Amino acid sequence: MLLAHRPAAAGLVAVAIALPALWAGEFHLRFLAEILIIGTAVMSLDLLVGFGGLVSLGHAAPFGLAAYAAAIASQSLGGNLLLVLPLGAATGMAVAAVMGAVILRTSHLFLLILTLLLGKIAWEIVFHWREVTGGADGLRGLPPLSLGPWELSDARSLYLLAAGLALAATTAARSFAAAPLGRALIGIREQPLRMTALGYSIPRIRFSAMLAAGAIAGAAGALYPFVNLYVGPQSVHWTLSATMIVMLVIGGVGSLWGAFLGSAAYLTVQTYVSSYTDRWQLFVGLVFVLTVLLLPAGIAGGLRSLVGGWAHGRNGNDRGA
Amino acid sequence: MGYALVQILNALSFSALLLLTGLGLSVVLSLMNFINLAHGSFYLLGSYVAVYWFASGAPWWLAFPMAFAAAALAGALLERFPFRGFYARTHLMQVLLTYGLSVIFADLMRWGFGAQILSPELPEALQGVVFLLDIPFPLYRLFIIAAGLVLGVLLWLLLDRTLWGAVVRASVSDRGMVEALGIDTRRVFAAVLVLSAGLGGISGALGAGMLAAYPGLDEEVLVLALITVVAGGLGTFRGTVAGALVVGFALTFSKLWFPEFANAAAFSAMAALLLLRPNGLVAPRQRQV
Amino acid sequence: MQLLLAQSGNIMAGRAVEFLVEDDQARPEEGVRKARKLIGQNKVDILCGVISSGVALALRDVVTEAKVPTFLLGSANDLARKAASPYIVRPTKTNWMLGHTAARWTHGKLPQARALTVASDYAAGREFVGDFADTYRQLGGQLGKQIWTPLGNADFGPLMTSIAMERPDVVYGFFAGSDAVRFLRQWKEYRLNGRIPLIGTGAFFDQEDVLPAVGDAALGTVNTFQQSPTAPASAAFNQAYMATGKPLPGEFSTSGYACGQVIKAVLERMGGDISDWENARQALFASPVETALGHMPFDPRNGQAILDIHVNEVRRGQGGKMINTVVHTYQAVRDPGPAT
Amino acid sequence: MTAVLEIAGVSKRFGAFQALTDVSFEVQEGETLGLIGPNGAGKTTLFNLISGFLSPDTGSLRFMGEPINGLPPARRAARGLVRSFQKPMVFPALTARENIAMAARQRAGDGLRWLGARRALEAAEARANRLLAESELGRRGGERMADLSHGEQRMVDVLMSLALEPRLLLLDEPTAGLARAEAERLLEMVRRHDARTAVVLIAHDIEIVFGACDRIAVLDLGRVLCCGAPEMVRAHAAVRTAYLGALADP
Repeated sequence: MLLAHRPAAAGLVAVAIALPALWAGEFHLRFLAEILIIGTAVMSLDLLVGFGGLVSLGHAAPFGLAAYAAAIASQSLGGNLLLVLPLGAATGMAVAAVMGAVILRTSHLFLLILTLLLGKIAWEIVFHWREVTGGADGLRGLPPLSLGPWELSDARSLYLLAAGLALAATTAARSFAAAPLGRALIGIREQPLRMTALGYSIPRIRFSAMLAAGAIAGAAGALYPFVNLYVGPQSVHWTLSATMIVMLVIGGVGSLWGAFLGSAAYLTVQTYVSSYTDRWQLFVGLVFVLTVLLLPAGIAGGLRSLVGGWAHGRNGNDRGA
Repeated sequence: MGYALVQILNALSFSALLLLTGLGLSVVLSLMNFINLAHGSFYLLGSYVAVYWFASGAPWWLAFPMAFAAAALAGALLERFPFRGFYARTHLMQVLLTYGLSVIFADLMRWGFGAQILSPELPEALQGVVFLLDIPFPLYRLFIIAAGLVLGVLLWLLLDRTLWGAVVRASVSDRGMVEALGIDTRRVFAAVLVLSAGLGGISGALGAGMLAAYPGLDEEVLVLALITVVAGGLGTFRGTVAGALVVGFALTFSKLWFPEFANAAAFSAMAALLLLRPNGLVAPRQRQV
Repeated sequence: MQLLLAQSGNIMAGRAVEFLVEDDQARPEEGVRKARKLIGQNKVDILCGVISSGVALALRDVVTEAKVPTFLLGSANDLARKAASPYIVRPTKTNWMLGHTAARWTHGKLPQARALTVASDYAAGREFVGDFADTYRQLGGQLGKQIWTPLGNADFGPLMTSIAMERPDVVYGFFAGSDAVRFLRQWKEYRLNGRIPLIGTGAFFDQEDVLPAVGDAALGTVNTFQQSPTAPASAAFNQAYMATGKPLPGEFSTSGYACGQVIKAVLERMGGDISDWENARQALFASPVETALGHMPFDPRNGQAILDIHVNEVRRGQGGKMINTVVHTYQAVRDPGPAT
Repeated sequence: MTAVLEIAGVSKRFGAFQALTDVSFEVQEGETLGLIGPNGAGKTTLFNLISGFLSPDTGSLRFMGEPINGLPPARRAARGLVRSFQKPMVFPALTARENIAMAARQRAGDGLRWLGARRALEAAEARANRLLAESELGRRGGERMADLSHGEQRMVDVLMSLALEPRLLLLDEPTAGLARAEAERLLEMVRRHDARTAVVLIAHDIEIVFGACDRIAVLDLGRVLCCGAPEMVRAHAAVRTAYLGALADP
């Protein structure tokens, strides 16, 4: 839907994806793949935060648990993409369903803390279930991903796979946001009482949003272990959830594609600035605070107002909190 | 019997620490509707001040006012910029701003105080131990319980029983009216934030002997304090007391009963509590329509 | 490590050495990304470091696939067993070496003792305690309760009361970092120091990280460790390290230095060219290297160093400082290695 | 004529405050019932009980002949029991058309649709446009709610309720802050929209209520003082003293 109507944009995206695949080296391609995978998870969080106003501090749970599910399944069944990806999405959805059921009646700070607690519980389970998850050491020695006869273990195919996932997920998220369900989600953020009076069931809307976000995060999580052929408990830890929110805010809440900018900005700072100074966290903090102070709509919002008229006339609904 | 008693005292001492830290957070939340995730930084600052003060040889008890003053000063500066501009913003924006600041402070403190773990040399007076039915219990923990009790009561008296407290509460409910009476509400809010920061600092000074001081502790403490305040029901005094007791006892007894799954058990209990009481233990009455 | 380079003027075996530092933050995902950056972008010849076992294990496949010689300082037993790799050299201990020797020492000193164990509940703690318990049981020792605490435990008070109630004859423990400091301080607060002998893993009483922060709480405790500031091999390094304004060195600084010495040795033996790693490896394993951790031969099966393990007692040194003092040394302790 | 809403013996207490005491009346299909009373008489509380945002301590509520006690508000709205709020409650960041479409989609059962979104969206927009045209707001449909005047927001608010095709419409002061002419236009539009819809109207402007309503119920201190045709209420002695006072008689 995003691309079908905009041949120019489609061309641009295709070129943008193809360029690194042709030129970048092994490390950069893997790095880009990681940015895209994490960015996809952050984008799914944007559905909750930017559209539903549901600030979840436990989004690493569907992402990380899906990563574990995919890794564990691949150990015995091989890294078949057609198995791993649906399994990850299903795990993400299942985790999100549990979380969604728990947070149905809560909101605001309570929701934040409840999702934090759930995320911490998920981490405790992963950390302690050593026989299955490898505990603190994580799981390594995973088989490479494969699709039919092709093995997808080199950096280039991983990158293209991640790009494909990011594109598909963005398209899905956009169609979700534009559909009646997505609009209802905005509705319960803006005026929950009015939505109830209109006959909308707030729990059902929230639950559906959780499921959609969980499925996307899960699909992203399913690919994550195969970038490094490793998965560890850090991918479930609540600090990753917090980092996702930081990425989202830097990139731009409510824009969907800003999530990728945020994940790219954060990971680049983390990877490159930290080579030059120990104070890289100070740097991240400053960037983050300045974003909040000066660019409340994030990089995406900043770009959009720079380009001005270009974005005008677009669907006015995909605007953030 | 003695065993149970000492374990209850253990839980109480941890609860007292949670209470003091949580109160700082809940004061700004209930009175100013402001969420300050940089509160953990005030705590850690207080811890570092105490560590250095105890090592300096100056009268030890002055460490607590010093920690209060240091954190309060930091709070006063932050209040001027950028907190002041965010009182009327949404919770989400407050959370983002203050979380970002806490990341900055964490790294600044790592820079200033180093990455190593510091632990204060407690003054002689607090090093003793009392035997309760033949089981040792550190005097220092009794001191923490007492301090938590005294400071809690003082704070309650200040906010609930003094004119100043009345002004604060009135400023929240009807700012325009209070300003018409010639009171500068901005200064009232500034004072509340300074008080909250100072409380963070003093709880850090008290907690240093128990939790030590090192980079990353700010975040751990913040999460516990947040859970305390939220589990208690946002921002009522009684709620924070209840929250501190619940979290303190849950974390202590889960260690005894389910040692291998202590955290998971404690977190599940708290999540279950929030599930059953979505607005916390002591929920302020609110009208829906 | 940086100290060694400064001492040798950034030259090893006649070759200029460029030293690049990346922070893995003890997080495997980041460690792997950084390693890939060093390999792919900076084209390094050698990787070394990585204290966190989790990161080390995660790196294992990456460096093996990229065929980059790597010196890993993580200590998970698997690094010398299932995860051993021809491209990985391990100039440090495995957890087994310490747990095993601690059990031998304990049983030798207190043959009838009922030993209670307490440790952080994660991979390293499980290995230390597991290896201690296995050896201790084989020697005929009697094991009491096993207590596990979550990693990053805030309050050990309840635990201290439990231990006081159990009244074991000896406690074997493992904690690291903030957990170690809190445990030891509260150990003293609850008056267990002096009443119950405490024996543990070296990192629990690390000379640089832990002892300065706990005052005399650790006095009289015993630990088994490959590193000790009072070991003769460490003397020269101690001096050089303290000359830079640092305190007495602990494990991480000593291991880093020793790791550098091993790299230097292999470079010297190969005339500065290790592009043929297979030969370089053989040259390294052919004879022991003299390091700050002492005489260091390698086990050719898994690239694991065979180390002298010291039994340190924490004693009061000059100026009242607590110092890990060697009271016994188990010579040439060798990890069982990969199952064959 | 059939009764759309039957209220029997409903009471509600908030702590020590008795908000409603033994309230009973019926609303017939197609009828407009005015609900008046001084501030604090319990009018809005009664709306909250009928629409399910509060539940009564005692008494029963029947809608279209079926008991609705305990039914959550959203379910009542889905059955055609629709309310508005004292303040215009709209989605300020969305356009007027989208506000109404949000209601229309829910009515059409497409509210939570993801698949087949386009047809649902287009149908709802068409419905919204028809409603906007009825209200003479047709050209403002593309504006954000925040950019509309207070009167226009009121109008959109009511249109949202109408988009739900209510059997019973509870309007809580829909005319507050409107000029007399505007208010009359708004009520007239409601009446014109569907003659079968029953309307319960709370308004402070007594003239409007007496002009627009078939029957009037008077609440005072949580009790129904009287309920009947406007002339009867106007003549009712208790109402005069309690409420109308000087207004009724010059």
